Amino acid sequence: MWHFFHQLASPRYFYRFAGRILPWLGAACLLLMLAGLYQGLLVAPTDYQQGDSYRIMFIHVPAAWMSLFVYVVMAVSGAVGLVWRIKLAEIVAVASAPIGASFTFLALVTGAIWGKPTWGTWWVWDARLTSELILLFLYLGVIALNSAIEDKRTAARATSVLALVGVVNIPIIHYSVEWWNTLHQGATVTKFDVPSIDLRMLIPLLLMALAFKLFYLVVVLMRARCEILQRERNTGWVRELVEAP
Amino acid sequence: MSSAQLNRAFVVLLKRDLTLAFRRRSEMVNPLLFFVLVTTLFPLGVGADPALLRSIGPGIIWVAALLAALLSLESVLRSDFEDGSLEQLMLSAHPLSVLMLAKVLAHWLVTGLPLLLVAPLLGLLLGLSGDAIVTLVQTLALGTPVLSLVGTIGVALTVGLRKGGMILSLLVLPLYIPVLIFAADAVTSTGAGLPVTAQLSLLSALLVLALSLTPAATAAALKISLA
Amino acid sequence: MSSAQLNRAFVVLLKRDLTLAFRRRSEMVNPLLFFVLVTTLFPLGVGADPALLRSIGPGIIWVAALLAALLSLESVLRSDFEDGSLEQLMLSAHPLSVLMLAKVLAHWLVTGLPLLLVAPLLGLLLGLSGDAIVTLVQTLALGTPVLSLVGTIGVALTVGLRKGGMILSLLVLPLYIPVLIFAADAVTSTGAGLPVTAQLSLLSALLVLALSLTPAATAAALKISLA
Amino acid sequence: MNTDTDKPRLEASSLCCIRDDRTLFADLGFRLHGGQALLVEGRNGSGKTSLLRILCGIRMPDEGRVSWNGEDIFRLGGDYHACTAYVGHRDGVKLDLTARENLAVARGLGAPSETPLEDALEAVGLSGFDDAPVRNLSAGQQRRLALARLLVTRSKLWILDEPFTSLDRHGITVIETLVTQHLADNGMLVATSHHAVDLRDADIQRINLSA
Amino acid sequence: MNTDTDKPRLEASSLCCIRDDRTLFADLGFRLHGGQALLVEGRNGSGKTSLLRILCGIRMPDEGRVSWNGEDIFRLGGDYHACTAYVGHRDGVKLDLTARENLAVARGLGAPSETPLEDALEAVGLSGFDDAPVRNLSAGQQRRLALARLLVTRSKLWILDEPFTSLDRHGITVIETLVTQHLADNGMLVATSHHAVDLRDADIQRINLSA
Ligand code: HEM
Ligand SMILES: Nc1ncnc2c1ncn2[C@@H]1O[C@H](COP(=O)(O)OP(=O)(O)OP(=O)(O)O)[C@@H](O)[C@H]1O
Ligand SMILES: Nc1ncnc2c1ncn2[C@@H]1O[C@H](COP(=O)(O)OP(=O)(O)OP(=O)(O)O)[C@@H](O)[C@H]1O
Ligand SMILES: [Mg+2]
Ligand SMILES: [Mg+2]
Repeated sequence: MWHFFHQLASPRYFYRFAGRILPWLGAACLLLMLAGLYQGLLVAPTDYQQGDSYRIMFIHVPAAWMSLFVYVVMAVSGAVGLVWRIKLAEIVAVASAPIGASFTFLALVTGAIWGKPTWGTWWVWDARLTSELILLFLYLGVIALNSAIEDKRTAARATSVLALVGVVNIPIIHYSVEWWNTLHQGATVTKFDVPSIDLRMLIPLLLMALAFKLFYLVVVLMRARCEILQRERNTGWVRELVEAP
Repeated sequence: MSSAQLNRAFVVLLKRDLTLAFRRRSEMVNPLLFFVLVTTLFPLGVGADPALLRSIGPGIIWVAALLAALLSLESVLRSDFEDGSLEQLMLSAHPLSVLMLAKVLAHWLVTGLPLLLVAPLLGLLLGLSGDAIVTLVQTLALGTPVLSLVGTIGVALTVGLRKGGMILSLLVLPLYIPVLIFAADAVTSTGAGLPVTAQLSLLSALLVLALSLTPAATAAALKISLA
Repeated sequence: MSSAQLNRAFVVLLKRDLTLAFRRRSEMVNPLLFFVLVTTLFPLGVGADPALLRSIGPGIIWVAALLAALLSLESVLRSDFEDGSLEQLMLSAHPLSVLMLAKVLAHWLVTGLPLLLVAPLLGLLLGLSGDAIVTLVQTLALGTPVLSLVGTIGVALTVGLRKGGMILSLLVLPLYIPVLIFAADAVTSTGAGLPVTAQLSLLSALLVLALSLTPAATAAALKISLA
Repeated sequence: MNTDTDKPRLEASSLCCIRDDRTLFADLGFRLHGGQALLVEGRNGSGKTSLLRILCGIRMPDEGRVSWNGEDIFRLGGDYHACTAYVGHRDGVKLDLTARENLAVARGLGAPSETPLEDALEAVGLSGFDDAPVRNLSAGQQRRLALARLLVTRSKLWILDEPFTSLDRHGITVIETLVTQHLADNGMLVATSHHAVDLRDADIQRINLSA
Repeated sequence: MNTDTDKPRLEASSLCCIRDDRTLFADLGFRLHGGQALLVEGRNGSGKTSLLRILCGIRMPDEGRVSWNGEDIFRLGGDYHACTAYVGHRDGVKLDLTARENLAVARGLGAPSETPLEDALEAVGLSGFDDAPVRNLSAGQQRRLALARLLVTRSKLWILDEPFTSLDRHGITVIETLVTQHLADNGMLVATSHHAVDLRDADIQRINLSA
């Protein structure tokens, strides 16, 4: 087992391993996504309060979950890269940032679209909304730093430090925003709690959540493979790969 | 290295930075002027209604303080980087994190402390009550060191880049948000006659946290940027 | 030099600057992000009360636009100064003022225009009405070119100095005040259902004035800084 | 444009330059005709660059005047600049543009010559590097590109500050050949160089600022 | 501090340095004892500065390791830095402080030696300039001040990147004497220089990176 991980950390081995499992992961992701969408859009019942507009939930909620999840993955792999100097971990951290930012953006947009029919406004300065917005800024900072540093290795390491600092701050930001909001605002329209969710809604939600996770995995593996090729473009094995028919 | 030597290194560096700041006095007032200028822009932008100004005053002053801290931050490390002194600090026998703490302290004494002194004036201009002004100064005293500490990580990450300025803001501003929230809220609450111990203790907690965690992060970031 | 050649020089320089900006795309979004970030700081500082935010929204957005313009300004001339291209521009056969106009235009297209595009979003965040948002975009369209034009004089004066950033703000911010006042007032008035032709014509007048006067001033300032 | 450009003449009289209250040189004068070269010599910090920038019209002399065909260069302004090309300590090339794009800009800003851009690149030994971003060229190649600018505008007077910086032996020969050619075409040269300059049998004046 | 400093030993094995995916050097190794000097040679851009920065511990080698008395220098950290002094391309002096203040800072940050600051200034030929802000010193004098740092801390290993930049003939002799003295005291030297270095009959190793 340990041997397997050790091997996996070598870029060359990882490149081939990821290449082999990618099609399977992609297929699984597609299947889950189709199943989730089918269940969510066609099988799940209409909500008695919100009508059909709630169905955007099947995108919104998984995207919002992923936005946090990816940040944590990014910070953890950044930390691993910094402490044990594993190149692969740095690469995963760097490759995750744009994906996480996209999920965050998606959550914001779908949330806003959902907000219009439910609350009558695109945006309120609610705690959760605000912290999601700040999360987007954190992601963008990471991406900006990474593209500003020309040396790829330095960039990856600097990015990892920033991601770590950010992850320490995420809970602080989260609670401060929550607290700010309860102090400033009276009762808000933004009560997310869905007391007891219908099973026919829960299943597609979970399906979609799983599909999103797989989607992230697929994209991060693809991006990491690209990055590896670029970084190692002068090594023998990449040359062989390129020259091979 | 003995801890007496470490202490001495800390003091030497602190004194060095303060001397340097003093020799360039005219640049010292810049963050202060910026702070005042930005604060005065708002009444021009939102209109002069006193009640309105009073209610947004704390937020405005704090946002201006944030921006002033941000813009003065570059100077913490930039000139040391350019003349090669930063390499020398890295190669000193002492932990880089402690040396960075000395530099941050110097930066705060030169740019943060003056904000405390001029803030009451701005508070008066925006019609804050006496109590609110006291809280304003308290929050600045607790909050601006956090800004300096956290911001220095960002500077350390970007010190080798040509166009540091704008990227620095992107990295650092989101991290400043908790300070902004607690501090501005404390001042507003005082204005409304509410107790503010909670906010002040939260700010103190942030300060302690920043003091204990950021120097190491800054040192790590610097080692990466200089390599 | 014939005026055809002058036209060609203008286009060549404009195209050069746009190409350069495009080659460093990732830096292009920075002013935009800064604009959005600063705007979102305010609700966090002053509280989330929608009515309050609506009333101060125009002022906030405009102050943020001012600061974003300010911070992006350095890049107009700094890199040309550092690699020696600025000398070459001075020594070209064409009037420096016209060349500067090309550079300012490029700067505005790259940093000012995007603000126009994202401003409606910020307007929505702060709860401005549809009409107010339209006026907001109009004022930005008239006002941000003035910011670029006037700011470039400041950059030209400080381009040779090491610590340009902070001094630049002190020079330039006071000059920005008229734009801020008219523009923010126009947006606020629209929100209150009042006519705004007066403000918009004043802004247009400022724009014409800036277009006709600032290029010469920038050229003169540059000649002084480079000597 | 001046009709007199066929027999150009650069004159300086009683020039004086003061920096930080140190007089770098005073009462300096010379007269240069088409086909002649002026080499400015002197220690580090003796004021060579300052003199060249005065001759370009970037800097005002603290005393004295510079004239081109008898007219003050500050009076002439753009008309003078149309006849001169300056390559300073800094290359003045944009690292994010390609070699060809850089030359196209230089040509667009001056009085264009007939030389195609490719020929100019070839003349300085950069053919094949047309479309690489200049950032990826070595320091010496960047210097060659800066010097290629001299060929894409119609300039009678070349003002070169340490043109041979970062050039290897071959690069130096190339530039010397270009300059000799330029002088033979009735052009003029003002240059500084810490290296010895071999301009064959050109008509050379020298000024030493350390003397 | 390490008790072994009396017979110090610097070892590097299979060092490799890659910049922008160009391998500057690979599989480089050497062993240096007290009293020995290592001169690193090579063309511009061949990686001399990069090697020195790796030996200082500023930069991680892409492969290989550097050890001091048998221990990895990254493990040793501050203990290694206490034994080394580095003067790089950039002087690392603050222009707004006086010469003496600069030295005082350097001493405060390292392991102080017994040499009084005045003696260190005198040794590099700067006596009389103690209290002038460094901004008013010439480039060569600033370089001397940077080198005076070597004397105010107890460092066994001196790492000097182009120490003779901007020094005049006399300055070079002064520094050569200091280095010879340091080697005679069982010190060690790693240096790059485009000039020939005259260390009399010291024990010298050479590495050429362009080879
Ligand atoms: C721009 C607007 C919105 C943003 C930024 C946003 C953001 C988020 C975030 C970050 C989460 C994940 C929270 C967590 O897992 O801790 C979430 C979950 C959720 N959101 Fe939104 N949201 C928005 C609008 C809405 C609207 C309008 C609704 C429906 C009325 C809604 C319903 C939900 C639900 C039901 C969840 C799942 C709750 C749970 O995990 O317990 N959201 N949203
Ligand atoms: N921007 C400046 N401000 C003040 N003084 C300056 C400036 N630039 C140069 N000087 C001073 O003017 C003097 C002459 O500088 P100049 O650049 O003309 O010398 P140079 O002869 O070209 O030297 P080099 O051989 O190093 O190129 C120097 O002593 C320098 O200190
Ligand atoms: N910050 C950097 N980022 C990327 N590459 C760099 C950086 N600094 C130097 N290099 C590259 O590394 C190579 C070696 O540089 P280094 O400074 O080690 O050379 P050197 O041998 O010291 O040269 P010199 O004689 O000019 O001092 C150069 O080709 C340079 O292009
Ligand atoms: Mg010169
Ligand atoms: Mg070097």
